[in-house]
Amino acid sequence: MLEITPLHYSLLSAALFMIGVIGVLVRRNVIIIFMSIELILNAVNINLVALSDQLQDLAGQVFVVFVIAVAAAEAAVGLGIIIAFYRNKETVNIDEIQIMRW
Amino acid sequence: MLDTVVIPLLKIAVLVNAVLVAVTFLVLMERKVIAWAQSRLGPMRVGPYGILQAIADPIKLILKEDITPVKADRHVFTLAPIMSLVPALVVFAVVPFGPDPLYYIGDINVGLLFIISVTSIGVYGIILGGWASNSKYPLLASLRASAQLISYEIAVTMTLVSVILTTGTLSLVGIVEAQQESGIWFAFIQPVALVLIFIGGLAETNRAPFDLPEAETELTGGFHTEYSGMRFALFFLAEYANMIVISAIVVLMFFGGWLRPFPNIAFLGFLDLLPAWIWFVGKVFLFLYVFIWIRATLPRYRYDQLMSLGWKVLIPVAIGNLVVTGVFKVVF
Amino acid sequence: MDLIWLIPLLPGLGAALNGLLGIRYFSKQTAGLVAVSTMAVAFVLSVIAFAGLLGLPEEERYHEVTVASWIPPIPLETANGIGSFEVPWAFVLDPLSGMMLLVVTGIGLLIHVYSVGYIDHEPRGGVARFFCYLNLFCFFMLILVLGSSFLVMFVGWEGVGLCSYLLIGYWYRKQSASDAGKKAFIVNRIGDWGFILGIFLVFFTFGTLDFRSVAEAAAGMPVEVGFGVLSLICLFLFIGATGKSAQIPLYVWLPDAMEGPTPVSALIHAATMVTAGVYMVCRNAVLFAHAPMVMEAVAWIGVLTAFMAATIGLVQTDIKRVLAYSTVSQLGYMFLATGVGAFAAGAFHLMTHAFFKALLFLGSGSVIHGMNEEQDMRRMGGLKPYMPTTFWTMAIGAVAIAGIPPLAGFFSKDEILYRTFLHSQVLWGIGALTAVMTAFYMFRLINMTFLGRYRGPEWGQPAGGEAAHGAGSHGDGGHDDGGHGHAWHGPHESPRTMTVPLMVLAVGAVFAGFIGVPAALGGSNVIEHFLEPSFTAFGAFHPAEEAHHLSHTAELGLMALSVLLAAGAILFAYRNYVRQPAAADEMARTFAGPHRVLTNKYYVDELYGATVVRGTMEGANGLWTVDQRVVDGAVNGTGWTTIFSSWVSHVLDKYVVDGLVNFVAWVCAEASYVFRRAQTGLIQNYAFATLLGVFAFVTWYLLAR
Amino acid sequence: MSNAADTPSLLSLILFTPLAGALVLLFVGSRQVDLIRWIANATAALGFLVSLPLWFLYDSTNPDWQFVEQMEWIPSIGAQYFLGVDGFSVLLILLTTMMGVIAVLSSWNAIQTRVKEYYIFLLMLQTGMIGAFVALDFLLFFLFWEVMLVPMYFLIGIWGSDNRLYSAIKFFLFTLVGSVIMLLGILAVYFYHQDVTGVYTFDITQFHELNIPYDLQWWIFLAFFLGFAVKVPMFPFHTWLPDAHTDAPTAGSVILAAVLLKMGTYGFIRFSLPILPEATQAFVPAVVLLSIIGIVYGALVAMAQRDWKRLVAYSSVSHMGMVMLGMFALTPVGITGSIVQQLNHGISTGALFLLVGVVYERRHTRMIAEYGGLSKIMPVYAAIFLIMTMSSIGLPTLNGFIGEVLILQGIFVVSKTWAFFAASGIVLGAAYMLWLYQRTMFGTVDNPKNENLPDVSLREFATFAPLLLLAVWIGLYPKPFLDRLETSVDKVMMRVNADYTPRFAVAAEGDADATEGAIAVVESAAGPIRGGAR
Amino acid sequence: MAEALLFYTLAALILGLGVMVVSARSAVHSVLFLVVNFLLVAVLYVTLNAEFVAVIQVLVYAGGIVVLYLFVVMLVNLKKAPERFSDPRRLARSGLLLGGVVLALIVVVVSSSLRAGMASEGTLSGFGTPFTSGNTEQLGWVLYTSYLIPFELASMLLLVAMIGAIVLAKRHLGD
Repeated sequence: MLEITPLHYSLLSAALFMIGVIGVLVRRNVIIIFMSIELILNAVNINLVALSDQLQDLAGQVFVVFVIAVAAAEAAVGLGIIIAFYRNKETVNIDEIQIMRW
Repeated sequence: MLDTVVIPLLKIAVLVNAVLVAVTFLVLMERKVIAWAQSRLGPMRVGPYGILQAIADPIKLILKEDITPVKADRHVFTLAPIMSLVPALVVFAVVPFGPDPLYYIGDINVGLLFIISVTSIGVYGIILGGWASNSKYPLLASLRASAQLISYEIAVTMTLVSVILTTGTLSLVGIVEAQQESGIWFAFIQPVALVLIFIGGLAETNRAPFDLPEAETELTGGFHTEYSGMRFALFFLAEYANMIVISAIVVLMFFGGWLRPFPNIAFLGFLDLLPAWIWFVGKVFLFLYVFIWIRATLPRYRYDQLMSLGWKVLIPVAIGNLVVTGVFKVVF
Repeated sequence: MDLIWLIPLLPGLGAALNGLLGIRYFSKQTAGLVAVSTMAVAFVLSVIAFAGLLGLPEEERYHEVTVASWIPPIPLETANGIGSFEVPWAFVLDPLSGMMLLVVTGIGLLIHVYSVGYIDHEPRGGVARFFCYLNLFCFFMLILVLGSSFLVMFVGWEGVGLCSYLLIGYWYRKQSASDAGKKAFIVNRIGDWGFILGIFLVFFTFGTLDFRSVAEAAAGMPVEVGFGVLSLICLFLFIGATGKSAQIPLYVWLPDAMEGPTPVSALIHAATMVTAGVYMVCRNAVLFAHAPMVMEAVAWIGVLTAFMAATIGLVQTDIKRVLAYSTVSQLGYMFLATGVGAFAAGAFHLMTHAFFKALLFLGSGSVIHGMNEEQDMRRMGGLKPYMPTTFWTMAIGAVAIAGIPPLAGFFSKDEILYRTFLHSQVLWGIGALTAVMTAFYMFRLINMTFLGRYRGPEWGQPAGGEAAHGAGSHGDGGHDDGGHGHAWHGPHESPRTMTVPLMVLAVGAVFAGFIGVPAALGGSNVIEHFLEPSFTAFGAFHPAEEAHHLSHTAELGLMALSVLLAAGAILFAYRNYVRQPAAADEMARTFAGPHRVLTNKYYVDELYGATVVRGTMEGANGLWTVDQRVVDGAVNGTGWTTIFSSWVSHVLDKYVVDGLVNFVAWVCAEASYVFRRAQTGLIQNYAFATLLGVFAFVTWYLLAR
Repeated sequence: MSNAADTPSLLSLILFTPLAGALVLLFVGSRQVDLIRWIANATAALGFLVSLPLWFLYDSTNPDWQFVEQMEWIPSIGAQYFLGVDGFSVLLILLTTMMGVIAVLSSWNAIQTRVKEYYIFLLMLQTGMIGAFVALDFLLFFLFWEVMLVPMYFLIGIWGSDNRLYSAIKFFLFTLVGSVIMLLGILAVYFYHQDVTGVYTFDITQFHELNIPYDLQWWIFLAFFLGFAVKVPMFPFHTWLPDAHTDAPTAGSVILAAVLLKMGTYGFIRFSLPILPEATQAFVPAVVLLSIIGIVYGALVAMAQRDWKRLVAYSSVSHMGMVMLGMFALTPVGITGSIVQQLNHGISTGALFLLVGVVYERRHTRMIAEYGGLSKIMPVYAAIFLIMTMSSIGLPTLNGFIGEVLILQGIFVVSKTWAFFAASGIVLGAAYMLWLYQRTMFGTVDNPKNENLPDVSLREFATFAPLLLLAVWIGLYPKPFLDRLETSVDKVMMRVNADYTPRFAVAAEGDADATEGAIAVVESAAGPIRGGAR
Repeated sequence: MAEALLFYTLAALILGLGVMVVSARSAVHSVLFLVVNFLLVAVLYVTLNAEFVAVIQVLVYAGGIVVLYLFVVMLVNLKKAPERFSDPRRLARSGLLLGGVVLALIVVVVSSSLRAGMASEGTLSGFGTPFTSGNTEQLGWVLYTSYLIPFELASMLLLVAMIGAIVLAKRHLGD
């Protein structure tokens, strides 16, 4: 238990991932859903960094950089959509964002 | 244990106290300098030439009643000034006051990035402070302030990258050593970068002529309108600490840090009689003086002017500087 | 002698000066001075060089100077394996080129001097332009003469063609002048076609283009019996020569070339350029000597040209055209000489002809000048009192060309006739007949011009429209010489700059023949002996001796016969055109048919116009139509085909392919009503489904393991 | 390759200078017309200046590629950024940069609409052309080859005269079809090379060492032939040329004539001949036949023209036939002459188009009948025109003669009949050019509109001066040009003729008698020749 | 020992803050927890010898992205009452449940496979660029050489995202 192995990090990552997933599933507020997605991404990053350290391979860290870049892009576009949507519908409740059905 | 825990802790304690004390005297200095600039005397009552005003002011702030507005978000309201001050102080962890490890707490290989990232956290204090006050002026001011900070952060970071290109290291100690090796302060190699960083620094610290977030005429007191007492003091401390940080960065990156002028010219060796940290602190104070001097001289920008200066002038120039630096780096 | 390259360069320099600066900045006098002085220096240098050549022992009289590289060596296969195609800028001085050098620079100098007077009434820029062209001509002519290889000679060859073109077209506003210039150039080019092919064949055969190397190599080859490669070379070269030297079938340009200013006719179209063909054949005497069949052809073409031109000359009324046909005729003589192997005689006649023909042309120029640009002999007559110098000098020239001893023409012409007689009596007969006609038409010219009754326009009033005929727009510049003012004041003698060259040339025409006095008359034929090395490649080649020699007595008999015939012809001319002017018309009426044919120059121009020129133009227009309709039509047709096929595809696509696609889409749409229930539009439902999927997958993974 | 070390990336510099100018122009406001013109002219002049070192630094004794630059471009398919020059390309590049200056300068007054776009296209075109000459990677070559099309298309289509759209589209489609077929050929070589060596590469120097089986060569040659022959243009593929020339603006015609047509011939000598030697030899009769038809046909059709520019355009067809003829003589003299004739054609035809441009700018008509007697009104113009006419018809002491004589001599040793017919071009060339000269320059000034035409201005003269100078230089002393071609010609010759002994090998043999030495080397060293070339 | 202590502390805080993020009623609070969460993750990175990534995490995530969230929260949520947790579709409960189950499954999979991997191969060995603690420069090298095209793609993505965000959020001039 006292030796910290990649397993620990993986488990931490998995737990954080699931917290994020549950956030996505449970919350109504789109912004918080987005934040939950950020949590998910962070969980992945933890895994990558941990294994990068373990394997002594920089590729993991490189991918973290890319993940962060993609997260930034996602946040920018996603929040842009939210603002545009809010401007029209005066809501950020995901239950009311359902015009895409059919 | 001694080396890894006790001595750093001691250094931290000394440094934090030094910064706080420096801030109090910086306030005094500002009042004095501006007064002189306006042909006034400034504080004269407390102590000789008002020197003790530096002690009187903190005491007043500490003793003042700490008011929390009824509609405020209590926790965030309390947290905000702390979030503002802590990054300002944390930054000093990597600022080298001299060449030896004795003079700094840590020299990490991503020192400059560390400074950038940590200062970028400081914006939370302002936003949250404004939001938590649950009052319209602070909210507006905080939005303005954060927009301003983010905008100018881009320009400053871009500019820093071009300096990093010339040094090849992110370590602050390394940057100063690079200047020692090349025998010339980077102010002369990267003059455009110096100007950009200094202007950006003024904006990042919300100093005149970019002090819009606390523009009294428009927003009463800015984002900390609802604050008083010790919490206000913390904001205040953070701002002045940030000033010192910016000065320190400018000095480290462009004016050779602790190096004496013309570090490679042997017959100026007598200048080394002054210890390195004195040189450093002296230069930093020189720049703090420039900060104050500018405040006393220049009028405030309008908000749209501020934004267009940031986006349409500073960022393009910074990118251009980066490209030119890159080209020079490749060609020569 | 090492400075012979300076000789062509000097006129070149003069041309450059006059051309670049002169047209804009020089006065008439300066332009003339520049041209004349460069020619004078060139002449002096030529004399010095020639003297140097004479100082050398006979077998070393071949001095080659390489100035610079021109075409560096490039490997090229030849008949004898891989050779190296290389041509340097090299000049050569040997007896033949030495003689030509003197002729060109000497007569060139005189004509330059003459031109100063002749061209005086042109505008300033025109004078400089004229001298520029004239100098440029001398430059190229000297390159032609001095060039040590075929290709360098070809440079001069083409260059003189260009200058001829420019000078004929000097009065370019006259349609006839520019036509004549163009005609000259193009006809010459046809000859050059042959010449350049000959050059290529020379290289292919011998691996070099240097005259001496070629000659020495050829000397080592057997004389060809049939039509071999040497014959082909010679034929090609001779085609070139017929173009430049105005022989059948390419002589048509020379009479037209008389549109140019008279000094030009004298220099280019009488004395120098047109003899280039003869010179070239002489230069390659060794080659030609190896090709007897071609030699025979040369002789026949020469004599036929001589005869034909002489007959035409009989009836021409334009003073310069008579001289032009005379020139063609004399050139025919020269080719006759070379054709029968008498290269030295040909070269000798070339030289003497240069003197008297230049003299005659300049004299005619003087007459034309004095008659206010009148060229039609029918409007002259009785000019002797007005222009005595011109008359006497021209008379000397006419006597010389008629072959009356002891003037220059006699010796050279009789040498040719004698050698022809040795070769073939038929040729001799035609040649002798031509000589008679020559004497007749020359004296017809003299008589119609200078003797008899004055038939020209009245003077004292502005010249009538008819009088200005042929003068073109330059005539209205008026005469400034002789202080006449603008109106024409009747026939008059020309200024000194024009008469002095006439006199000098007359002296030449009298005495030039004495360097070639044949053995039969007690002479030693200096010129033949001097030139011989050039024709035998310095002894490398020994031409087969003529099988039979006539005795000196027989030779003298032939001479006497031709002199008598010439004298008779002169008298006949005197009768017809001075004593009984009506007799000439009478004759023309009697022989109306032949007369018409002759006046119309055997309709050769019309024939060429109808066949070659028209054929080319029609062919060109036809091809253009083909190009537009067929070749381009094919391209455009392809375009239309593409567009049409694309339209077909469009229809196909719209109704068949797209129809299919729409059908598939319709099926999908109908089927989709079943599935659309699953689409709630709520992201979380989808995410939940995803999670279910993950759950299922992981469970399956755990179970399957 | 010492010179390459001294001047790294000289070729890239030459290549991208015009493009840089075009980029700068992008940022200039389109109203600042004079500034645009100055920038364009300065760029073109700079482009020429930076290309000048090629002339001096090119080592004519060195048979290797020079000034080589090699970088990866698309490694996955083996394409490289591979530049290098030999004698052919050095001369053609210099011609290109010089004609670039002239073309840009000549457009000063001629172009009044969309000036900025015009110069940008012109400079882009310049880069495309230089690129095609320096590329040693087939794909890179093809890229530049296609890049050239676009600006030219717009130059004709936007700034051309009456029938410009038709001409532009015709030009574009015609050349495009050719190049697509050429691309097939390129790919065939590419895949064959991969088949043999297992390496995917477009490296031309590698291709030059390939020995493709004859059957394949035949087809590839046909593909290349179609691509290049359209560009040359050879006889049945020439109809785009008169239209494009006639409707292009002056500078466009100049560039088109002086440089663009050389792409085709350059393609032949760079690709067809060395890569496909056996097929080349098999195709010699066909190509020669087409060339001779082109010579005679072009000349005759030129004679029938009433449009000045169209006449010059058809004369181009005739001249380019001459160039092709020399090349397919497959003798060193012929190939050398062919390259020299390419330069000559660039100089003289370029100048003739400029000359047409001068009067077109004043009168806005190209009909020959509209002119006449210009000698009187524009004497300097007439003199320049005369010299260029003479250069065009191959008068000795001017440049055209050197090329023609070398070509004809080169073809003569191969076949006398061919030479006989080809040499008829001499006569016909003189005929149509002199007739043109007579109709425009001589005679009286019939048309009152012509009476007050100004003579050539200083700027216009500046565009002619270098061409005149070069015409005389090449005519009198072509040695510097021929020297630079020596080793390159030899390299091509060694490919098409296995028995050929290069001169650089002979020089090493010492100064034995040239002919014997050459033969001896051929006999003794049939194998090592190829080794010596590398 | 110290390492383990640090890890467990950090892990507990990270997970705890994660839960807080998901469960906080006020969106602003959520954001605040998220920031702190990220800072702690950054600290975790430092313990894993990834200083550069840590700094980037702070700079980009905490200093950039989350500020954006805060902005949007302020723009959007000002007048709104906190979210109600009553769930008409009962998705929340089943989601929680299912999440827990999947987590458990993943834990099983991961631990077993990692154990298996370690047992079979001893230790996991790296195959790429070995790195030291001060790896910023190395990271730069790798990023700009081996991963140049992905890097450029990422930058292109950011550009597109930037333009897209501006287009989306900008009020049309007519409005």
